[in-house]
Amino acid sequence: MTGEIALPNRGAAWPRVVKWASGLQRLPWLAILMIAPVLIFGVFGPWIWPHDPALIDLANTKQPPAWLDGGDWSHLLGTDSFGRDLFSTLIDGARVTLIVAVVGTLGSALIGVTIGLVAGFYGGRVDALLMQLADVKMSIPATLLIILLGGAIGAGLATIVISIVVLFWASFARVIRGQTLTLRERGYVSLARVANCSDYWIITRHILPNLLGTCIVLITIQLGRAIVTEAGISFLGLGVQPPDSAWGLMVSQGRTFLATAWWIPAFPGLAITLTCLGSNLLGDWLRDALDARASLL
Amino acid sequence: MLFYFFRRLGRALVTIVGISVIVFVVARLSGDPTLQLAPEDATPEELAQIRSELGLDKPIWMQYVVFVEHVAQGDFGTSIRYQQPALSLVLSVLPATLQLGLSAFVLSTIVGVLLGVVTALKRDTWIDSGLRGVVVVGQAAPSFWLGMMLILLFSVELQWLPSSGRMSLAHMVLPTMALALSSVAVVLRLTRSAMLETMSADYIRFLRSKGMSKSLIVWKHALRNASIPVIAVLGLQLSYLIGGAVIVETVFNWPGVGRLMVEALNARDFAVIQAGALLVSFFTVGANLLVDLLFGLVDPRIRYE
Amino acid sequence: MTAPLLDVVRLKKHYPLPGGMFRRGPGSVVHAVEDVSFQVPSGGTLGLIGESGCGKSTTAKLLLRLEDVSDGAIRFDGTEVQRATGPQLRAYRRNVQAVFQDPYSSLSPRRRIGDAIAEPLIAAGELTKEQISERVAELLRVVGLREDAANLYPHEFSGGQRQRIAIARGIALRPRLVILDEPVSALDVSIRAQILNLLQDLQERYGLSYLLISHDLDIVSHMCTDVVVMYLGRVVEAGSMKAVRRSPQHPYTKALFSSVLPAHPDRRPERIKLLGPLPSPINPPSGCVFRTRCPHAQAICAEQVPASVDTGVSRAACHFATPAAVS
Amino acid sequence: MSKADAMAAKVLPLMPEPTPSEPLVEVRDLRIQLRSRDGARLLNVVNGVSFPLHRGRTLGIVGESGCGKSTTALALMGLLPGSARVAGGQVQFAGENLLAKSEKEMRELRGAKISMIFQDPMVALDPLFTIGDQLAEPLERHLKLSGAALRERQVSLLQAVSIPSPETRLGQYPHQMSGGMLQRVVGAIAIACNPALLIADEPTTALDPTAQAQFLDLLARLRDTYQLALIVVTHDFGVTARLCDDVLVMYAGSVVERGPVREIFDHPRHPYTQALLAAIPQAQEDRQGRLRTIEGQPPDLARLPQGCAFAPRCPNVRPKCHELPPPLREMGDGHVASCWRAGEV
Repeated sequence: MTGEIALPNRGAAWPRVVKWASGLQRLPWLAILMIAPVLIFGVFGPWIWPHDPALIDLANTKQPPAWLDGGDWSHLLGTDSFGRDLFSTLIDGARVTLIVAVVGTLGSALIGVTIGLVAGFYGGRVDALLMQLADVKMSIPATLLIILLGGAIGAGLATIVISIVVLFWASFARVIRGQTLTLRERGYVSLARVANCSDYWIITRHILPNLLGTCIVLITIQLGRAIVTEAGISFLGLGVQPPDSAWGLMVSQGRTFLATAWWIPAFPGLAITLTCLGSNLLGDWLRDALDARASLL
Repeated sequence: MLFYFFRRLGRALVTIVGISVIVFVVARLSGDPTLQLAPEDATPEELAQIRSELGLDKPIWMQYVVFVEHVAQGDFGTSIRYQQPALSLVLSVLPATLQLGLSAFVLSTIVGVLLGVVTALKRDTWIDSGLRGVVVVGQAAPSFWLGMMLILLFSVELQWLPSSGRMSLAHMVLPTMALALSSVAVVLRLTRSAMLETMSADYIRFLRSKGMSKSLIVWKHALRNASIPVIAVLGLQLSYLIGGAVIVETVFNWPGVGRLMVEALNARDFAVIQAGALLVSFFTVGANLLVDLLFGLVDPRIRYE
Repeated sequence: MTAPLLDVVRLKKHYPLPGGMFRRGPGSVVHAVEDVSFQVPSGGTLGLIGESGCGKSTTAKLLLRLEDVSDGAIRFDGTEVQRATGPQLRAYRRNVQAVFQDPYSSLSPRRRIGDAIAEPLIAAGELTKEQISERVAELLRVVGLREDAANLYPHEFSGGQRQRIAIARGIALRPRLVILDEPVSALDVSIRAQILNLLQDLQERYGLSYLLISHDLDIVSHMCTDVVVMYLGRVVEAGSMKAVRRSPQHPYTKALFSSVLPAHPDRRPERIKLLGPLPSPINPPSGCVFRTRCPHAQAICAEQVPASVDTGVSRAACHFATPAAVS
Repeated sequence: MSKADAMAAKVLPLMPEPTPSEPLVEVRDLRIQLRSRDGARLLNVVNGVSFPLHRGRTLGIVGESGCGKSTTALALMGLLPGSARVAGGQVQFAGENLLAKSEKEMRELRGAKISMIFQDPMVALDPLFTIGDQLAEPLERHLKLSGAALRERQVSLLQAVSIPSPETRLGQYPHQMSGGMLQRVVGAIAIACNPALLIADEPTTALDPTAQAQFLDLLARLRDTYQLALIVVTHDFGVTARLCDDVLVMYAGSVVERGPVREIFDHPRHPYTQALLAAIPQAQEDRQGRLRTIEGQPPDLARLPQGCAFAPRCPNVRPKCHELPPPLREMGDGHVASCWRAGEV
């Protein structure tokens, strides 16, 4: 019998703190900075807002942001046509935005990943049927699907969530199916079959763990898209209804004042853009980080 | 190639059937249209009368068959609001939507591909990161908000371009830009990564070992190969842009399907919504079929399948 | 003569061509494996050789029951298993394991080495946790790795070490037959010899039988007691390794062995050249499938499928093979 | 001479016989560094490679993966990847130092005077263009051929590499041909402009045995017909036995041994060469023992030992081997080896 083979060197032992600090430096701070507000506002809104967002002050309508002529520092971003503090309504609107984006994305991820996994793993007719369904979905322009759904179930929070799920499941399903197809052909999956492992074992021990990275990246990126989609739905008047507030609705309502009080539609839109941008950047960073890890594996 | 085409055609037909089922089912979900049509003081007998006139007393699959029969004959129902056939209403505004969607499509494809090639060739320089930075912001912004900001800048402040209506070519500039920007981002990113991948392919190295010039390698070989994954998403982009046009139209008062449908939505005018959704989807399917043909033209492996 | 451990009889695998509703007429199938018969002797090593597309890897998948058999029989220790399901299939797979070509794809990147080796043992459900980890440690030792390797992940090992791990896993259940599909093709020359020696050591130690699939004639010649030569999904020649190498009977086998690279510059062999390209397995040539490339083809080769003839050296499927004189 | 040879000789006039004393290629102390993936370190992937090569002769560069053999070949072509750079040495080609040439000057040479064949023919050709297109490119660029002359040359090139019905093949795409056939197309492209030096990097590794033997025959024939200087990079000693006049063995970026092919096979001086030769299962012999192995793992370029790189795996290592890297020493008959104990054996 051959002698023992030396095991690989696991790398020089860096002091823990140095490693931790250098890891910290490589985090995507810009992205985190963009996403953090929506999280903080969404969760802690009532403790943060400087004014009650519902407080109407008809004496102070359309007051410009603090740094412009006529602005004042008690209303940082100015006031809307009812004299409500824009910054406070923005914080208030973050809650709906956050709930809708998270629930919608997770819901579509759950459905899409399941469908993609089943289609990719079992293949054959199931696969053909599910992918045809995805094709049909992809062929109906998103806005039309939203309008159809909105027409059917009326406006409201549920409409937004359902629309997001209906719109997004297919992109999860496609990517996951593609990856499952490749993973299914890996040697270790065949070997697991030869070792008498059940489908359940193979899916949970061999396929899913290798899909996890992709899922995280997809969810992060779709979260941003969900916020933009929510804005679109609210803009069409199919989202939450006043007096509830959401960023998309604020843009929609502010449209009339574009020429006279541009800040009313501008800031909510900017908030949407930044949040979506942050989640895109975070998704890209995660993908690179996971890719780098995958290339090591 | 013919085989490939027929297979694609078959798939497109199945997709159209699928779309009709979905539109039909969702429209039925919206509740009983009888109540909308009937006068408020209608008796149960009168309601039943209307219902059987509409065929709503038949089983659901029969209703679907009737629905398909009507659609096949060009009968998409009558708009309650305008008391006109829904089809002619939609057809009268469809060209405006297609004009907007297609011009944004052409613009975003050309600009996206060109910038994608440039960023790939200038990888990791300031040109690369700068362009990608701009585009990534464009991708994140909702198109309708972007449209408003464009109006604010170019119509309100600078007064260079008109902000609403569809009178001249100048009217098209802002809506097209608002619509195209996010699509530019998608095409750029895809082209860039596809270019980077092909540039590291073995056949590119072999071309270099033949002494071929860099421009020939990039524009003849690499770009053509990189275009395959880009073409694969063009169909999706078109569907996305036509859908996006519907929202952007609202911002710019562009007289297209979008405005018609939003109005129909507010008036609960289902015939119009149904007709709009079906027609625009059919158009998308057709465009996708064209994209598939384009695939066959570029890739001999598909042609000889 | 003892009964063979594995007896494969007229095995067939046809794949329908992909296509939607506009499928071309009937008969559009890929004849991946066609009437393949051979035996793996107990305790011996059978080599399955042939060039890419000859059906040797498909045969391995059929034997492992990873693909469904279109027709024919697989008898393991006298029991037919080609359609076995449930407990019968489990019992079969307990005795037949595999090692694949690519050591990077054989181990899931996110599972520890110990878990990978333990997987067949856990699935068999016969041992306790402690027994399993003891067995894993023993297996690691047996293949020449340290016991604490069990806690590491695959990326911490080189290709050769991973192949050792794959082998440890392959013999974990003490199978009677191990199917080795190109086990060293992905490895460097110096590592190749280590793995081949290990396989031979294990064979002696546990009385394993091997089915070795390879395109490398040097390796097959070195390892095998018997050999089966495949061409375009069919067996063209089968016999004892030594005899076939010394005097191949089928013209394809001759060409194949004449293409072996010389072991010394002074021993450049006389090459037998094949004509034309490899035909498509969708429309294989009529009669003898090799006739389109055979230097000796005659009219009869296009008309009749040659029967397998006992030449005294081997069994060869050629119209011009000389049968052994009846003694 | 076969019909194909005669045909080829007609279209490709033979280059004038080179003066036998002057080598066409002379590589001197070539050193190449590669930036490690994290960018932190420079690895010496090629560490002082030298060899001469005459026209009509074949040099085999043998070694295992990561030994620097392919990098050496790419450096000769001026096609090193962006992460690699030449750290020293010279590549004299027909009296000029290639390493001093600009990318533009190299482009004029590549495909015209120096050509290369890569490992996997299935991915060496652009899948979207016909064989004819890709064969025409170097002819148009370097020889300025067009029209009927181009066509004629294309056909005769395919004939020169023994491809049947060349007219049909010119209009076909790569996916319509087998690997062996494609490698011959690659070969036709490589010799299209009548180069003086042909570099083949693992030219038959991706091919089946019969296609491999055929392609090696073809290479030998092309070399003899056109008096090519041929460099074959390979991991397989069988290829060198079949094709080469001289062999250069590399380990961890350095030359461990170089000499005439028979010398290397009959009297290998370096223990690494000896072990590699002994590790080949020999189909020609009847042997049922175990193979000789090289213990341990392939070297890690980032952690090379101070002395001889092979010392950790060497069966007859001495204390000195761990201290100083051995120089290449002349063993007679053009045979050199870098081992402290090379003289003892």
